[in-house]
Amino acid sequence: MPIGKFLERLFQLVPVLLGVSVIVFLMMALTPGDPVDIMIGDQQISEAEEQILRRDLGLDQPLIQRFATFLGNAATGNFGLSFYHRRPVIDVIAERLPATIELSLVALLLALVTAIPLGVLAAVKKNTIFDRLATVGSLLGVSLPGFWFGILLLMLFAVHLQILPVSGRIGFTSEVSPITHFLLIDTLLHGRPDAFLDALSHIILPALTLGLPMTAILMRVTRTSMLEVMRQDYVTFAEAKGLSRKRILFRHALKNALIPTVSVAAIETGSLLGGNMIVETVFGWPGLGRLVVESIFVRNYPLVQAAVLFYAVTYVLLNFVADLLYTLLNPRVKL
Amino acid sequence: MSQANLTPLLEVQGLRTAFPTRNGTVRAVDGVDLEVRPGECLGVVGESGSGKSVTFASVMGLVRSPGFIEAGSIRFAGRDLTRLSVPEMRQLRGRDIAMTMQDALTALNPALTVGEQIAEVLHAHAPDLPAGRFARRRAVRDRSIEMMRLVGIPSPESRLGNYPHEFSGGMRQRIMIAIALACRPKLLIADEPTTALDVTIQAQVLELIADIRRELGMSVVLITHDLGVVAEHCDRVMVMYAGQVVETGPTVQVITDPRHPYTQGLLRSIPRLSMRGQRIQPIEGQVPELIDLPPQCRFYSRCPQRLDTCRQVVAMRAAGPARQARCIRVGEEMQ
Amino acid sequence: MSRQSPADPLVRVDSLVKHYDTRRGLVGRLTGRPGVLVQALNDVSFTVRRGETLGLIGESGCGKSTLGRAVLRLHEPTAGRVTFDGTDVTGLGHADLKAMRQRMQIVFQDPYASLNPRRTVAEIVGLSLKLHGLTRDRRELRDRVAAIIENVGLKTTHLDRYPHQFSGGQRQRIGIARALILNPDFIVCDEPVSALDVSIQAQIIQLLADLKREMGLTYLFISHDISVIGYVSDRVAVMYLGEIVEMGPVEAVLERPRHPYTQSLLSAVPQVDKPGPRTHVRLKGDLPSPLNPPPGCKFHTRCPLATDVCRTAAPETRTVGDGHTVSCHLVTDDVRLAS
Amino acid sequence: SEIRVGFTLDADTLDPANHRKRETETIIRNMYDGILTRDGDMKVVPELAESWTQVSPTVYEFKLRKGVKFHDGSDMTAEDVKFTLDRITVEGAMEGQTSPRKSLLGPVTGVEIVDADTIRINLGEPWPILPAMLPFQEVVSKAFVEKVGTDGMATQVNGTGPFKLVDWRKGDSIIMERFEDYYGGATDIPPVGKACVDRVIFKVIPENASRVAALLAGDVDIVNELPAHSIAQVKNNAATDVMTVNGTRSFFIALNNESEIFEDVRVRRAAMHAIDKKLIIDKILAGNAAPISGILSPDAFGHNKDLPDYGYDPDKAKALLAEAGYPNGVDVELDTEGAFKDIAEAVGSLLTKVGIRTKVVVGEGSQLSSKWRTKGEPKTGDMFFTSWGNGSLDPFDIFVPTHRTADRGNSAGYANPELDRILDEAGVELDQAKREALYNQAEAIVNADLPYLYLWVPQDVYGVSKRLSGWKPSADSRINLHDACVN
Amino acid sequence: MSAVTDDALPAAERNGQDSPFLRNLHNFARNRLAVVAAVLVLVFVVMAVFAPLIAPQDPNETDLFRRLQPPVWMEGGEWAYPLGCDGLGRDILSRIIYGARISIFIGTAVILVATSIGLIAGLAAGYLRGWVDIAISRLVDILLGFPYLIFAIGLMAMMGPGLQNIILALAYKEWVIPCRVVRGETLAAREVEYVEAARALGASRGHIMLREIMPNILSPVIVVSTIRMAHVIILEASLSFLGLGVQPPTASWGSMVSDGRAFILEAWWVSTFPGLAILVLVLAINVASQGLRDAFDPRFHE
Ligand SMILES: Nc1ncnc2c1ncn2[C@@H]1O[C@H](COP(=O)(O)OP(=O)(O)OP(=O)(O)O)[C@@H](O)[C@H]1O
Ligand SMILES: Nc1ncnc2c1ncn2[C@@H]1O[C@H](COP(=O)(O)OP(=O)(O)OP(=O)(O)O)[C@@H](O)[C@H]1O
Ligand SMILES: [Mg+2]
Ligand SMILES: [Mg+2]
Ligand code: NI
Repeated sequence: MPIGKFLERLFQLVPVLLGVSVIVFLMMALTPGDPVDIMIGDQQISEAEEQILRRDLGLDQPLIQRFATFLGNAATGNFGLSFYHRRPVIDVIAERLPATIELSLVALLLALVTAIPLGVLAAVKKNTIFDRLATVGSLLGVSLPGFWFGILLLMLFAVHLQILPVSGRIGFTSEVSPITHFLLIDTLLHGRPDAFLDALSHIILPALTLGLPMTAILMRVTRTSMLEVMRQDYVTFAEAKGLSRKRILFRHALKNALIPTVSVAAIETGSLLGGNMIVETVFGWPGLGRLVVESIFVRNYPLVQAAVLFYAVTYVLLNFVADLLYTLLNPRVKL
Repeated sequence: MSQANLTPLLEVQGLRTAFPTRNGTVRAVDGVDLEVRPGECLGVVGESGSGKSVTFASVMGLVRSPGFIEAGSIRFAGRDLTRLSVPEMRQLRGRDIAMTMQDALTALNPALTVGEQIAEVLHAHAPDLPAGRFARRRAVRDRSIEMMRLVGIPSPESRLGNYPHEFSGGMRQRIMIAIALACRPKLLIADEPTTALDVTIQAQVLELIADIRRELGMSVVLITHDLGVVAEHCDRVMVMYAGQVVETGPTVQVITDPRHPYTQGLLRSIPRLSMRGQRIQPIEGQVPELIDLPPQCRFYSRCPQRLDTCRQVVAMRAAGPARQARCIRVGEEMQ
Repeated sequence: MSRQSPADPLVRVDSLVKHYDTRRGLVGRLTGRPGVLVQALNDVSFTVRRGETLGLIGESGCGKSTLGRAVLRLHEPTAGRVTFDGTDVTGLGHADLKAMRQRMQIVFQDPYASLNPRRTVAEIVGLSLKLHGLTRDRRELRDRVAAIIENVGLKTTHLDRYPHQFSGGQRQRIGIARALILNPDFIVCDEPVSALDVSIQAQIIQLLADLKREMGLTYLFISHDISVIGYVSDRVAVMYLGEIVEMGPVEAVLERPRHPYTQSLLSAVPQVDKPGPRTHVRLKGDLPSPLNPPPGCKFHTRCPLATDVCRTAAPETRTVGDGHTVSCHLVTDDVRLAS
Repeated sequence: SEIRVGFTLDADTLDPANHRKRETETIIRNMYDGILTRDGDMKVVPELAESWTQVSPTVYEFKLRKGVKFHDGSDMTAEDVKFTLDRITVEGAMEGQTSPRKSLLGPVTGVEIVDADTIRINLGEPWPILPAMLPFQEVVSKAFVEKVGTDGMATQVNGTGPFKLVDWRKGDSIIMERFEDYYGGATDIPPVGKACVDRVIFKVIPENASRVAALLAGDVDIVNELPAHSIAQVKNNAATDVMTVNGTRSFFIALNNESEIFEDVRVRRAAMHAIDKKLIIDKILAGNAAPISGILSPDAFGHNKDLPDYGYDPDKAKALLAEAGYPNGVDVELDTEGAFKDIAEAVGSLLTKVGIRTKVVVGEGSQLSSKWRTKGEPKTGDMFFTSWGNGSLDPFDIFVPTHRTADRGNSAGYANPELDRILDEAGVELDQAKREALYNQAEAIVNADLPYLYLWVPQDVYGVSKRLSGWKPSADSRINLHDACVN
Repeated sequence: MSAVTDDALPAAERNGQDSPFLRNLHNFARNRLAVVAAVLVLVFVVMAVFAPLIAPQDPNETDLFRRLQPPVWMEGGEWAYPLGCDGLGRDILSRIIYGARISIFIGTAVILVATSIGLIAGLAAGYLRGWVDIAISRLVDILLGFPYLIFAIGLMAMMGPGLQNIILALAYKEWVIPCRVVRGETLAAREVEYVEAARALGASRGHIMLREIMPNILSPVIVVSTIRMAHVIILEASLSFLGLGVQPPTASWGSMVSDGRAFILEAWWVSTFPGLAILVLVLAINVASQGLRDAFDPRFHE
């Protein structure tokens, strides 16, 4: 059955990707700013040389034709050459995307593993100091921007305590040959626990920073739904069965309470993916986000277009995973 | 079943349970005395909100906060349940006293398989299970299957892995009964086991409870508001109104010769085929809100036979051997 | 169907079919995966005469509510025809349907869910007058609402309160008032008392009976409580899995049931007046799923008397008495099951 | 031993002929050497060449050093040098594509191999700044390019520089190690020999605060673009210090000379008198900038030392404004990029004080550039806070684009035929003294005409670890780690 | 038997004959925490309105000699500039006070616009189902999968700066969040019997969506929207950086926070105080709106 649902997802991907392509293409095309001019920067150049450059970048054709070429090529997985890297965009993105996805996933995971227990605790200790503090704390996570927390964490753990590295994805001595391109996994596959710990120590701060607003929101959602679930008859019935408190809270209540948490998390992964530029910048994380922002500013059209498509695909796929998770938690939902 | 003067299995005296609310304290149970003898089936009838569920929730120690037991003693097999510690109470629940909830549709956890929901109560109380982990699992599984078979679920082996929503209402009710009976309790409190069910299914379920009671020799409290059900299945009946017991006695006697005006009204307001064309005589008015009730007969405002003397606290009065009713007229007649 | 009454039937339902298409999503629709149609109603026909109450009983999920809603076109029927006072309701356009709705109303089962919690009683009851533009004047509106509210046994002081401030019985009265204010001819009562207390239930039944008498209403009265049906109805239809298996005057059906299902249903009703254990016609198992109904006679999976023919052929509807029809292979002569 | 550099940007590519970014070049330049290079005083000196001579106005001859090896062990030949230059200057030389660096060698028409150690570069027209531009190009191995192709060049390195590529972790870091067979580097820049450290790592840390944090944490030894407000903190830290070098980027405010308000030179002068350059340099740039009165940096060739300075004089500004017909002041907008918002606001508030009521409008870089750099098309704004880099420190690539009528960088819309003539003349004048005089004259003209408000040339500020020795920043913003050591 | 039915009502309802609004207000007043929060929100609004009277300094007066002056309790601080000064020596407190104008306005306006659009779209998708649902849901997917900054730059290019455009640019993507919430709630609500009852009475689809369903699904929307408000105030800053946001020297909390980014190592106060202002405002709105919701929801009256 999941096959059918999977096909359906793929089906849905088509209009989404088409929509995203059109929007991103038009946006880039209609935004003032000339890629050639930006590339030349503060230099002298003759008209002829400028024309050569323009032709090499494929910018001498009319807009419609460029769009048609873009769509046609994109359908075959060819997104052209990056203006700056002078390599296929797809290669450039492939080098960066795993870092971004890894960071987003770890952030998601961190957000989930902190938000859920805190949410449960806040619900169990409803209206106590702890609950109130958790509420304020969660709003703090939303009100203060990522760089604020990021740099704060950086100063604390990297500069003062010197227990975590300042930036990057992994130390210089911990290099492993890529298998999945997710370093946390690759290091383990290579049987290098030291390298794994190194990669972990690099990802922890950026992931915390990135996940913070999400932690805040998820915590509130978990708290609310936990309160809701604790009122349900089946929780009372579990009490009547003489089960332990732990089992009632975590097996009976939490599993149901997580359902809204998962759907909110699915929505929020979009902003997680698209919102990690600042965190990537602060922590020198070699992800796609930073690259894309830089590329927008220099009007590196092919890269931006392709990257946005990749974001959309990743987002839809992550949502698909969330759906799967959803069915695990909620057997009433059939895939 | 004989009316032999065995020591009661459950004896409740002067039970008062209250819920503080913004508008005042709701006295949901206000001075209830009752006893359940070994092997007996006690029917509890009364209108919605009359305190049936809260009474037995108090017995189980499951009054939802902010509710609390104000006064009274609850003796079960010689022990005062109000004095038991929380872990002791947990031990007792599900093992000695089991309960089925009013609504089978919401009382089973939608996110867990029925197999797990049956097994966990066995694990929690571990009545004579083998010690080894594996052996224990097996034993629990066998026992779960046995319980499902006992309550008449076809091919139980294959259905252990199903979720509640995959069962019909009647089957869910039966599963709940299977859970309740898993540890062979001495007392089963069945809170409206059939309200959510169709007549034909209702008959099946009630029959099942009766069979098992006979088989295991356990006592049953059957909470309902359907006098027909009580008439068919219970040895004794207890009629509740507005947090108080208004009449108790052997079923046949109470139904053929009700002494309290509420019981009389109740019997009169049941539509009967034989009464077609005649007016039914409903009890006018509504059940009073259980806040700040004046010290008078609770049925006063709706009673067709009320007297000025009813405006006082009315106590239970003997209305014959093994019968009591809370109405001043009862005393008069006796005299 | 013989015309016994001088007038034509007020409501006439012909071969009504309702399937819920639960096939989800695009791929499902494209591939047309079979087997996910809920066959809630299968070829149901009956008439309701003016001033009559037709009772409808049957187990949960057998399609009673679907029938009630399909008659009002709250759910679009898949096939078949509903005629109301000579007009084909199934073919009506938006505007005509709206006009028709003034004459056909519904009272719901759940008095808690059927009232918008954010509206006052006056708003809830007066809504339809506003919607149909029957009155522009606020005073008049309020007066009419007040009148109807008193009619159902509430008081004008209740007008500005919210539903949660009422008890279940009172709420059901509000629901009835809402249905009555348009002065309908026909009301579908979809289990109007199932959610109510025993003592309150009697009040509402009595109220509905009184209103019927005073206003000459026609009811389609749905319930699974046979005593209630027996009390309020003139005729009774018994449904099983989307089909009417037995129909006829209430005395005939309830006192001399011919279909094995009706018989078992009746014997399952606990009787206050005969305390003590009784024997029932015990049915095995549960209602089969309407997703995938059994072939032949739909009742054969649970019928204690089922024969081979029941498993293969759908029974025809036979007339067994004055206006009393049954769909069962076994009812050729006056077979009566022992109770 | 190992040096780590906390660097703002990653390299776009490692192909020396296929990029247009200074940061990319800074990284590449540690693995590739050029024909010429610059010493600490920005003087152009031979690197892979031994010497060069100007044969005629359009022909330069270079004697190449012998015994230079590429990282793969092969010898560098004249063939390689010619290949390198052809690859850049010939249209379509890179597998059909043209090098984006072609314009940097504008009039080069061809390269001849005279003998095994000598090449000649031919120019289409006299171009005296060829030597100043050659340090920007690095020599590649012909055989290697033919082997790996343009694609391969983007990620692989086979240069003649002091360091070999070990690994490029894109977006994260570039790791290099010492090239043991290094020929020693430019003889004019001692010490000559192999690099001092075993390894060099460029670590990409774009965020200023994080770069500073990395320095403070001892994670890196050098950081570039140290923000002015962090200077004190880095200085106060026991293990770190600050190093500065005069930069090559001139900051100025373009006044729309076509607009009604700034058409009048008195208004332009009033604005100049209103700006307290010293205050802003002291407070916001922490003193790390040199004020300018013309477009050129004090270090640049042709800089006119005798230019009159428009001192900070608000009263005079008001008077000039009134004289120009604005006794009640005027309302103007000042466009700026987000990065310079605070300085623009500071300038804006100074202007406002004398009656040029300035509203700062922040825009995105490329859009502002299309708004202002109209190449002679009509302009719409009032003022534009901007800058122009002058890596060669030759007026040729800053003066002409910003001041010649309708040129690329002429965001002021300034048009002065007299100046155009002088600039054209200077562009082909081979006599350096005459050239200098011409540019001095040009500076005097623009100082008087004031199409722009000339502000300052900020210093490049680096934070360095105290364990570092033998390294000092360079005005062309290269980070040359050949001579750097750590203890 | 008139007294009989009244007996059945909760005591508190019996005397509640005054207007529903006053009753609701009275209810609200009983929720002390919510009242405190509401007062706080009011304080912020008053602060915004009377900023010129309250602010101790001119918010736009630059004084480079006070550049990055620390708050009063730190060495080098002074009472005239209690929260210190920013990179141009402007008083942070005064700028926070003035910034309330823009930030509260933008936050509220964006949330209002986005919530309105999201409500309507979500109601339409959830109630009408079919192709409307498909179209809206896909659009939502597109926007959710589209990195915001790229979107913002595109919008900036098309519309140019201006307060109105900021609000539009922010609302453009913001509406999908309430839309999703509303759609989910509507899917559940459309099956509720009172909705069916309205249909039976002949109510139009518009009436059912707007008058029957909408009021009952507002509370989760309010919770989400108040939290999103913090996001919006912060996001405004990223637009400022691109030139689409509020233009200098006008203070807005978002741009103050983002300006402070450069100095965060040396002068934490520059971005922290405006951040705290956002926090307090959002917290107060959150608590107050929940209180209001409870008070005005007839079901919570007991
Ligand atoms: N958590 C609570 N807070 C306040 N009042 C409560 C609470 N739980 C129960 N009550 C009140 O206690 C009274 C008795 O409730 P109870 O559930 O025992 O009734 P019941 O007889 O079981 O009714 P039903 O037939 O509807 O199950 C009711 O008036 C109810 O309003
Ligand atoms: N909207 C719907 N979509 C899909 N299936 C539906 C829908 N509504 C009803 N059904 C199915 O149609 C069948 C008949 O339902 P209906 O509500 O008419 O039964 P009912 O006789 O009224 O039951 P009850 O006594 O429980 O009210 C059931 O199997 C039900 O699951
Ligand atoms: Mg109950
Ligand atoms: Mg129904
Ligand atoms: Ni029985």
